[in-house]
Order: sequence, then C-alpha cells, then structure tokens
Amino acid sequence: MFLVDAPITAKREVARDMFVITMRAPEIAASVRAGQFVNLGWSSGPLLRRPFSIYRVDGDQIEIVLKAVGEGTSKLVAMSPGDVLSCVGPLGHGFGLEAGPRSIVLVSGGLGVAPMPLAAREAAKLGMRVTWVHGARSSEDLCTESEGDEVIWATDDGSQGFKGTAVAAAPDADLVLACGPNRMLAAVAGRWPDGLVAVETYMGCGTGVCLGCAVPLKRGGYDRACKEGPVYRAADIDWAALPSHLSYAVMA
Amino acid sequence: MFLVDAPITAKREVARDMFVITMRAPEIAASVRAGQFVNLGWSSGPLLRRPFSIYRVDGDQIEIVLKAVGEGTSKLVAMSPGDVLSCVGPLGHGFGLEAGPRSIVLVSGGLGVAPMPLAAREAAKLGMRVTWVHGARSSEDLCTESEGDEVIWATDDGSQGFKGTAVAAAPDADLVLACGPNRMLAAVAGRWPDGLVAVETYMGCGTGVCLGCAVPLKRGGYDRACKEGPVYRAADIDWAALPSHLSYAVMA
Amino acid sequence: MTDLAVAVGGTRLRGPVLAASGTFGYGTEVPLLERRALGGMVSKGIFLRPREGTPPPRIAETPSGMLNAIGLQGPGVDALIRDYAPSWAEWDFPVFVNINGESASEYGELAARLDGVPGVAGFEINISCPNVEQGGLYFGNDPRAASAVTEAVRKRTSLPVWVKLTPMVSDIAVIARAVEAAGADALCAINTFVGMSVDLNAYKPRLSFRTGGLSGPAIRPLAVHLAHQAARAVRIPVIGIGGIMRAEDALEFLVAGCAAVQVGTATFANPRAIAEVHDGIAAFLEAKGFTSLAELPRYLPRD
Amino acid sequence: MTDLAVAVGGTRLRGPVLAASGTFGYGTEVPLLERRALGGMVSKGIFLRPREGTPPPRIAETPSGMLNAIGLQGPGVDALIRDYAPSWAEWDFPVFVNINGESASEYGELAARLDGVPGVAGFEINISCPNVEQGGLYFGNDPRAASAVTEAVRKRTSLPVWVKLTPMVSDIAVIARAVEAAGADALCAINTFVGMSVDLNAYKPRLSFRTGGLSGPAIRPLAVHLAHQAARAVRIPVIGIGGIMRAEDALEFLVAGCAAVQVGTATFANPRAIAEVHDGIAAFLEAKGFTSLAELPRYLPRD
Ligand SMILES: Cc1cc2nc3c(=O)[nH]c(=O)nc-3n(C[C@H](O)[C@H](O)[C@H](O)COP(=O)(O)OP(=O)(O)OC[C@H]3O[C@@H](n4cnc5c(N)ncnc54)[C@H](O)[C@@H]3O)c2cc1C
Ligand SMILES: Cc1cc2nc3c(=O)[nH]c(=O)nc-3n(C[C@H](O)[C@H](O)[C@H](O)COP(=O)(O)OP(=O)(O)OC[C@H]3O[C@@H](n4cnc5c(N)ncnc54)[C@H](O)[C@@H]3O)c2cc1C
Ligand SMILES: Cc1cc2nc3c(=O)[nH]c(=O)nc-3n(C[C@H](O)[C@H](O)[C@H](O)COP(=O)(O)O)c2cc1C
Ligand SMILES: Cc1cc2nc3c(=O)[nH]c(=O)nc-3n(C[C@H](O)[C@H](O)[C@H](O)COP(=O)(O)O)c2cc1C
Ligand code: FES
Ligand code: FES
Repeated sequence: MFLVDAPITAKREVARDMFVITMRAPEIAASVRAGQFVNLGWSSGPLLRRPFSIYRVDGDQIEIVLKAVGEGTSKLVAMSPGDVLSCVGPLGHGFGLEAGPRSIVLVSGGLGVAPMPLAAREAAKLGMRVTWVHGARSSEDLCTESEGDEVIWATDDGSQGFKGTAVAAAPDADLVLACGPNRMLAAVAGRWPDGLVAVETYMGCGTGVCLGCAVPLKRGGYDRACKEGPVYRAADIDWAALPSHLSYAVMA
Repeated sequence: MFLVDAPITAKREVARDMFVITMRAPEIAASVRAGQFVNLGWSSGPLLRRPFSIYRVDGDQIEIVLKAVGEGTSKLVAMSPGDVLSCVGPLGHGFGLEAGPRSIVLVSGGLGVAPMPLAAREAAKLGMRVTWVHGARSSEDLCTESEGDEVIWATDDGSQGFKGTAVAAAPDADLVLACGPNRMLAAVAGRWPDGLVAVETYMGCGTGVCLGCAVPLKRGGYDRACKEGPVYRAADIDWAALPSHLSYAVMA
Repeated sequence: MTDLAVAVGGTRLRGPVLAASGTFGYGTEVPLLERRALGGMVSKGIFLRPREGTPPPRIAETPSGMLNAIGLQGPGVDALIRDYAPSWAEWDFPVFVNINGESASEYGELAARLDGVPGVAGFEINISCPNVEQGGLYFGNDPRAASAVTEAVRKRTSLPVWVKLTPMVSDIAVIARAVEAAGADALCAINTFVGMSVDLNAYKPRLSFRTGGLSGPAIRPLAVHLAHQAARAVRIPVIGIGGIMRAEDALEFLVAGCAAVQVGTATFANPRAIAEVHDGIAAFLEAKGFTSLAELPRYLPRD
Repeated sequence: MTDLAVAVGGTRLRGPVLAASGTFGYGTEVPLLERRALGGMVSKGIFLRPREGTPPPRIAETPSGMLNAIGLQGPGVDALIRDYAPSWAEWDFPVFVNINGESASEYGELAARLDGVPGVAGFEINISCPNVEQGGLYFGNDPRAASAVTEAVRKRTSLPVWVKLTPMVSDIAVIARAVEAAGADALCAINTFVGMSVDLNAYKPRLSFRTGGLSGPAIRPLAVHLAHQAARAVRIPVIGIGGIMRAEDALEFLVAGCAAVQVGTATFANPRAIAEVHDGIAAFLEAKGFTSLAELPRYLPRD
C-alpha cells in the first residue's frame, strides 16, 4: 500500500455528468489489480477520504470514474489538471483473476463500469473470451468506453441497445464479474451464485483498522469491504442486510 | 449594509508577504467611509467571516490589504482574480471626519496602513493638511503606497526613514488618527488622548448582534467594535483590558 | 405554496424557523433580514439587572464551530421593556424573551415584570447558559432545580413558557420530564456545550472566561440526538437547536421529532441563513409531494 | 533532540502520542506506520466472548467529525491472546488492551485472563462505549458503577490500569475522583459523544444502531475542556483524547494538563498523522527553547 500525492493530469466527461479523472501515481499504477480501489483525500476536502475503484491504468497514470453524488464527489469533479489528490492504495482484494475459465462476462450498471476495464484486460491476458454487458438509465447516461471481444449495451428506456437491465441482457459464461448498485448485485447473486461482485459500503479508514465497512455474510457475521473485499462471491453476501441506498444505487 | 458576491479582480504585493486584493462591490464602494470594514466569507472558508478594513476605493471596486496570519488569511492571499468573495459591508462607524481641523496626522503601524488611504482622501477633500506617518519592522515590511501632503516612514531597524516607532516619528496636529497593533494604539492614547484609533477584536457576527467584539471602556463596561467601533477616542478605551495579541499586533 | 405553519405550545408560528437567543440581539438591528421567513425570534438573554458581561476575548473559532463566552451582557429588564418591547409589538412575528436569574425567584420576578408587556409573546427559560458564575447551567442539570425554576415562572405568567435545556447532562430525558411536569409549554434543545480552546503562545485558554459555549455545525449530530431524546421523553413540543446551516440540517431535527427549530451561529456566516432554511424546507416538502409540514414523516419510536 | 519521553501511571513511554482504541485495530495491519513516533497503542475494545458488532451502516460523516457504531465487534479474548499478543511481545512500544464487559466481574475476569500474557502492557478500562446495549456507557456515568468496575480489574492484575471516561456526564470530576480512589493508575479522557444523523430519504437515522459515537476535530474543544476538568480533579495522569489532527491540537491537551494524548480518527484521513503530531510537538518545543516535554508550561489551576 502506498500514500502518494497524485497530481491530476486530465479530466474527461464519458457520459452525462460522469467524469474520468486521470492522475499520476506511479507506485499504484504499477501494482494495482482489477477490482482494487484507492482512497482519496485533498486539502479543504471532507474529513474522511473517499474510496474509488481504479478504472484504468496507463503508464504511471491511474484513472477513476465518478459522478457528483454528494459533497466530496462534487468537489472532485470540479477539480482541474494540476490540482493534487492524496491517494492511498491500491486497497482491498480485487477479482483475483487466474487462468482457467475460457469465457468471462462483465456485468456493470451505471458507475459500476468502474472496475471493468482493468478486469477486461486481465481476463484477455489470461486468454479468456471477454463479453462486457453495461447498463444505464438511458443512452445519455451510458459510458460507452468499451473493452473486450463483445460489448452489449442495455438501457432501462431502450434508448440504446437492449431494453432492460444489464443482468437480463447478459449471456452465461464460465466466470461472471459484476459491479453496480447493491440491488443489481443481489439480482446477480440470484442468477450466478458463483459470480464475483464488487460491493460498496461506507468506509472510515479504508485500511482494515476501523471495522466501519462491514459486509454482512450469509454464514453470519461481517467482514471488511476494504480488506477481505470489496470483491465477494455473490452467494456469500447477506443481501437483505447490506444497505442498498449507497451512491452507486442512487445514481445508476 | 449590503451582502455582495464580490469577484476578485486583481491582487498585488505591496510589501513582504503583504497583499492588496481588489474586488468588485459597487454598493459598498459607493457608500463606504474611511475606517469602516467589510466582513468576508467564501465557500470552503472558515465558519466565521473575517473582518478587513477597506483600504481603497476605485470606481465600483474596493480593496483590502492583508497578510497571512492564520487559516483564513492564508486562504485569502492564495486566491486569484475570478474567485468570488461573499462580502458584507460597509460595517461599523469610521473616523467620521468633518470639516474643522486644519491639519491631520495619520499614524499607522504594519497592517494598520489599511484604513489610511481613504482617511487621507476624505481629509484632503475637507481641506486638511495631511501628514501620514507609517511604520514597520524594516523597509521590506513597509507598504509604501502613500497619500497626503507629507509622508514619513519609520522602521524599527532604521532601514528606511526614521529609526523607531511611527508614534515617535509623528508630529502633532489638530487631529490624529491611528491604526495598528493595539499595543501601539495604547501609546497613541498616551500622547494624543483625543486621537481617533481603529481597534481590532475578534468578531462573531460583525453586525452588532452577538456581543462578541467587546471593547472595554474606561468608563466601565463594553461596547461593540463592529457597531459603535471600530473607531474610538483613544482615551475612552481601557487599554489594559483590551487583548493585545491579535494579528495586527502579531504581524506589525 | 407548501404550508409551513406550526403551533408550538399554544403559539401559532407562520413557519418552523426561529432566530436563536443571543445571535439576533433584540431583533432591532438585524441586517438583511427577510421577515416573511421568520417564524419568530428569541431575544438575547436578559436578567433583572444590567450585566456587564465577560472581558474579551469572548469568541474563539474551532473546527466547524465557535466558542463564545459573552456572559449574558445586557441592559436589564427595565431597559428591555423601555427600548425594545415597543418595536416588538409592531412586528408580525412573536418575540420570546430569554430569561435568566441567579435564583428561582429571580426568574419568577422577571416573568412577572414582563407578563402583559405589549410585544412579549412568551418566555424561553434559560437554565443552560455555560457562561455565568451563578445560576445558568446549575439549574439545567439538576431536575429539582430545573422544575423549581419552571414552576416559579409558570406561577407568574399566563404566557407560553419554553424551557431551554443544556446538553451537559447524563440523561436529558430526566430533565425534560421534570420541566414538563412543572408546567412548561415547550422545550428548546439545546444550548451550547462547554468547551475550551488553548492559546499556545500564552499557555492559557483563548477566552478570558477560560471556557465557552460551543455552537455551530460541529455540535449538530449531538444536538439532533439530544432533541430526539427529549422529544421521545415528553408530550409537549420540542424546538431543535444546534448547528443548523441549511434546510437539510433543520429537516434532520424535524424528522427526529422536533416541532420547530432555531437557527443561531449560521446567521453570522450567512445573513440570509434563516430565509434559506425556511425556503429550503418548503422546497424539500414540495419535491417529496407533501402539501404541509405536518405531513413530513417523523422518526419518533416511543419506548 | 528534544526529549519527549513521559511516564504515565508507572509506564514509561518514549513519546506522548499513542494510538487510540478502535482506530488502530490490533496494530498488526496498520499501513505506513512509523513506529519510532508511536508512544504506545491501545488495542480495539475486546470482550471475553466474540462479538459480531452492529449491522451496517456503521459510519456517517458529519461536519468536521464522524459517527461510528461498530458495536465492539471482536474475536474475544482467547483469539486476542492467540493471534495478536505474540506479535505485541515483539514490539518496542507498549500495547494496552481496551477491555469491556457487561458486568464488573466480566471486566475483572478479562483482566485476570490477560494479566501476565506476554505483550500485554496494561489495561484501558472502557466504561464509555456508546455503542453497546449493555454495559459500556452505563458504567461510565455512575460513580459507584465506575469504581466497582475499576476495583474489579485492580484486584485481578498488577499491570497498569487506565480508565477511559465518557463525556456524557454532568460532572466528569466526580467520576474521575471515584475511579482514582478505586485504584486507577491513569485516566483517558475522552471517549466519543453520542450523536445522531438522519437520512432524509429514509426518514430514519443513517446508522443502523440509530446513534453513534462522534469523534474528530468537531469534538476537540469539548474534549480539551473535559480532559482539563479531569486533570484538575485528580493526582494521577490524564491522557487527552479527542479530535487531535495536528501537533498544535495535541499541545492544547498537554498545556491543559494532560500527560499524554491519543490520536484516533485523524489516522483515517492521514495515515502519517501520529508521526506528524509527534514530530510537530518536538519542533514546537524546540522553537520555544524547551529541551524536554516536561518543560512545557501547563495551565492547571487547582481550585
Ligand atoms: C470500494 C469502493 C469503490 C468505489 N468506487 C467508486 C467509483 O469508482 N466511482 C464512484 O463514483 N463511486 C465509487 N464509490 C462510491 C464513492 O466512494 C461514494 O460515492 C463517495 O464516497 C461519496 O462521497 P460524497 O462526499 O460525494 O457523498 P456524501 O456527501 O458523503 O454522501 C452522498 C451519498 O454518497 C454515499 N456515500 C457517502 N460516503 C460513502 C462512502 N465512503 N462509501 C460509499 N458510499 C458513500 C451515500 O449513499 C450518501 O448518501 C466506491 C465506494 C467503495 C466503498
Ligand atoms: C475591524 C477589523 C478590521 C480589520 N482589518 C484588517 C485589515 O485591513 N487587514 C488585515 O490583515 N487584518 C485585519 N483585521 C484582522 C483580521 O480580521 C484577522 O487577522 C483575521 O480575521 C485573521 O483570520 P485568520 O483565519 O487568518 O486567523 P486565525 O487562524 O483565525 O487566527 C490567527 C490569529 O489571527 C487573529 N484573529 C483571528 N480571528 C480574528 C478576528 N475575527 N478578528 C481579529 N483578529 C483575529 C488572532 O490573533 C489569531 O491568533 C481586522 C480586524 C478587525 C476586527
Ligand atoms: C454568541 C452567542 C450568544 C448566545 N447567547 C445566548 C443567550 O443569551 N441565551 C441562550 O439561551 N442561548 C444563547 N446562545 C445559544 C444559542 O441560542 C444556541 O442555543 C446555540 O448557539 C446553538 O445553536 P447554533 O449552533 O445554531 O448557534 C448563544 C449563542 C451564541 C453563539
Ligand atoms: C471507528 C472507531 C472505533 C472506536 N472503537 C473504540 C473502542 O473499541 N474502544 C474505545 O474505548 N474507544 C473506541 N473509539 C473511540 C476512540 O478511541 C477515541 O476515544 C475517539 O475516537 C476520540 O478520539 P479521535 O477524535 O481522535 O478519534 C473508537 C473510535 C472510532 C472512530
Ligand atoms: S473502512 Fe475501516 S476497516 Fe474497512
Ligand atoms: S461581532 Fe457580533 S456584535 Fe460585534
């Protein structure tokens, strides 16, 4: 884990109100795995850092994708190249992809697009056939930066691609990864109990010491989204007990 | 009194670490009198506004002069043209100059320079002969933007003009105005009991409702720097009871 | 237009947002005030006799908050009746007088003097000021003393009597029930928390009174909890106070069971705070499809 | 080099900055830690038996602060002795165990089990956790209960016993004197304040436990005051806790009469916080011309 002062080098809008922020963080760029996240702070920012999945890596640069859903993200999307972010990461356990499966489906909703580009690349490197199914409310909300051998769009209003949810639009495969509103992930768990899902919780420390990011488990008890997670086997999570009102859900 | 969103239009350094910030505030520019102040706030600023004397007026623009002495002033001096300040003012009673006196001496130390340019102009308009005596630690700390018929510099180390305090360097006159460290103003009170001094206190509201800006009076009791003040007859203040550790004092 | 009117312990307020005592003076010199949005005001704490208050410094800023030790400086009740009440009588919103004393009988005496004075709509008994040597807080954290003061006032006036509680207690419900039983028409929760800030140059407290009362957003989560505890403990209305800067903050108190709110420190930072909170509450209710404040869902489990 | 060593209730610490319980886990997985700057640590609160803790959400942010309701999730004392104490025994700073129970005898039992375990330097009795149904806070605001717990622990161990006080009392001095009399070697002031934050979409508290403990800079002025009150009330050392982000904040507690400090929430925002506070204290003392922490002027009027 590293603590880096990461200067913002670029910012682009990839869908309505959805932005990608690029920053220079060499140590993190060199070591991150798909599904891991960084915890961001900045001067005059809120007291607690804000966790964001790493969206893409390019040389010594990392990217995150976000929307303004509250105080912190509003300030983040208002920042410009040159501004510096204090960046802790890479954090958590990612999807941990290994050779074996021949086909993989990435299912993402709204901001759940975040961990997928890295996952697509890792999967491709491991020789898997990659299908990415991405859903959003409507075409304007759809981030169309895509990776993989096949890409399927889904929109609630049918304004682009399949009319309906990404889960409904997705084919089966040897391995399924999913990220998005916790409510969507619960649906994923129903269809693919062995699917790997990246969940969202509130976080205090992001480093495993505060127990603030409790994820309720089917077998009882909780573990830590920032340490054992944020990626879990879909069937292992007690979805009824996991708050589903977090911002991915709010925005997706 | 007005509440204006005042865009910063210019910033210049007038002495070591001492900056003048210019902002557009038409209503305030049109109505301010020498010795009055504005109370400034800004998004992501501290909870309480920060009070600053109005340094100069030019058309629909007003100026303040300041140094970074703490959290708020550090953020202010870091701002740039285009940034917007929420500006309440003009506040307090100024020097209230009226025709009569033939000669006037303005005595300022360090940041106490702040209210003097306006005072010099008002006095000149009223036909007074204006002598401005301004003191600082050394020549680098001396703000040399000057007004008046005669200007006398004083530095503690003698690196420019008179070696010693502004009070020691000042001649007598029909009327004396002073602003600077409360300690310096106490000395003014000793030499010119009828002199008019602009004092500094902590402020809560800046508008007379909180009683936070108490100025201890010789006759007993307190009144409000933001309302009856910040200008007082030097001899009316109980100098022993007035905190002398505020930032003018810290910096002068 | 969404209906924001509320009845608080007998008094009908056109809106749920009041100006908090000590942050509004006597209401006579408040700048940039938008009257329409003001449900009512509570005047600066008054004693029978004039009080000088504490020496400066009286204020220190802290993270998201401020400490104050004004020491209830004021002109005394005669000057209040002479200089301020007459203008209150002209206004279209009720003015409550924040009354203070060093003994239960002094509180009663004050109420008697003010009862029936045109312009005085009712009383807010301050048994929670942390910045006076005698009285103040002492009455606030002892249920017997608190109800004695309340009774003393209740006996001497037919006007609405509100009691302002201190947060410096181990169980606010006990005090709340005590003053309800003693005849209070409403509770105001809460006054400031006692705090200290140290000057590292002088190696002593920043405030000359050593300690001061902490107000502002820093205390809001504590104030919401205490107002909620009080609301659960009594049947009379509770007015929530503490760190309200925006409409969302006021709505937290209202959802937590408060009938109305008071805004203080926020007005120092933003002279338009009260109007913005009032209008923001209306906008929130409208957006949620409610036609009146009464329809706002409350979270008030009785246990 | 400025000498920052302090002796706190028998234990010699190489520096006055400790890691606060619950914000440092068991010290085994703390990232980017600079050991040299750590005076010592207090482990996450433990019970005799394993505890699941409270359902999420467990955390909510507030102005300059955060609410937490973890509910003392933990593996129980056996796992602590098996999995963590061995590594503590290797470290060059003392580890205090934050002990919790639902009865005085449970606290005593815990102390007995841990007494003599290599790696356990002493105890911090937690009678101030706001996030458990039984015990916790209850012991903290009743002087009799507080001293009963302290005695129960004192009887079962010869190791240093610290008692962590709650701010939710009307007079902290009373509790402080009670636990001093019961044999505490030091006091830790303070634990979190009970607060509530309301979710305006769900019309209920943000935290599943309804309330949580408020920590962070928002509470610092309150914590400095309470630590100061405790320090004035007793002869044993007081460890100041609450909202320390920078060296200046720690120095406020030290000047106000504390022997040492604990840093908690700050480490979430800044993993280097403890080292920065430690080094900043040294730099401050140096700049003021002091050669050791002992020379720092204290403001501690005895009255
Ligand atoms: C492991 C992980 C990875 C994440 N990756 C991304 C990402 O790639 N892109 C993205 O846009 N968002 C991501 N999030 C969510 C993001 O952290 C929150 O949206 C952000 O913290 C909100 O901060 P805010 O100040 O804008 O919102 P706030 O003003 O704090 O609150 C607004 C809403 O945001 C949610 N929220 C607030 N704080 C958190 C928090 N710490 N964790 C989760 N939800 C919170 C709440 O639902 C709240 O109602 C991720 C969260 C986690 C835990
Ligand atoms: C009527 C009036 C006019 C003023 N005019 C000027 C001016 O023209 N130029 C200028 O540079 N300064 C002026 N000041 C002082 C200025 O307001 C303070 O320096 C400023 O508020 C400090 O804010 P800060 O956040 O930087 O300091 P903080 O971080 O808040 O504290 C740093 C130091 O500044 C002092 N201070 C803090 N807040 C205040 C306050 N509200 N009032 C007074 N002192 C305070 C304290 O001594 C403190 O130790 C004036 C003050 C008053 C009351
Ligand atoms: C400067 C100042 C003066 C105050 N004076 C009084 C007072 O005279 N009587 C009283 O009951 N409360 C007084 N209070 C407390 C406020 O009425 C209010 O209870 C407290 O500030 C919390 O609300 P806020 O956070 O919105 O300011 C005062 C508060 C401040 C900041
Ligand atoms: C997430 C979290 C968990 C905590 N757990 C404990 C605990 O187990 N035992 C305890 O005595 N205090 C606990 N505390 C309180 C802290 O030790 C400390 O007293 C409090 O947070 C104030 O200090 P701070 O503002 O520096 O965080 C916890 C605090 C936080 C934020
Ligand atoms: S966020 Fe602190 S343990 Fe996960
Ligand atoms: S600053 Fe509030 S009365 Fe002067």
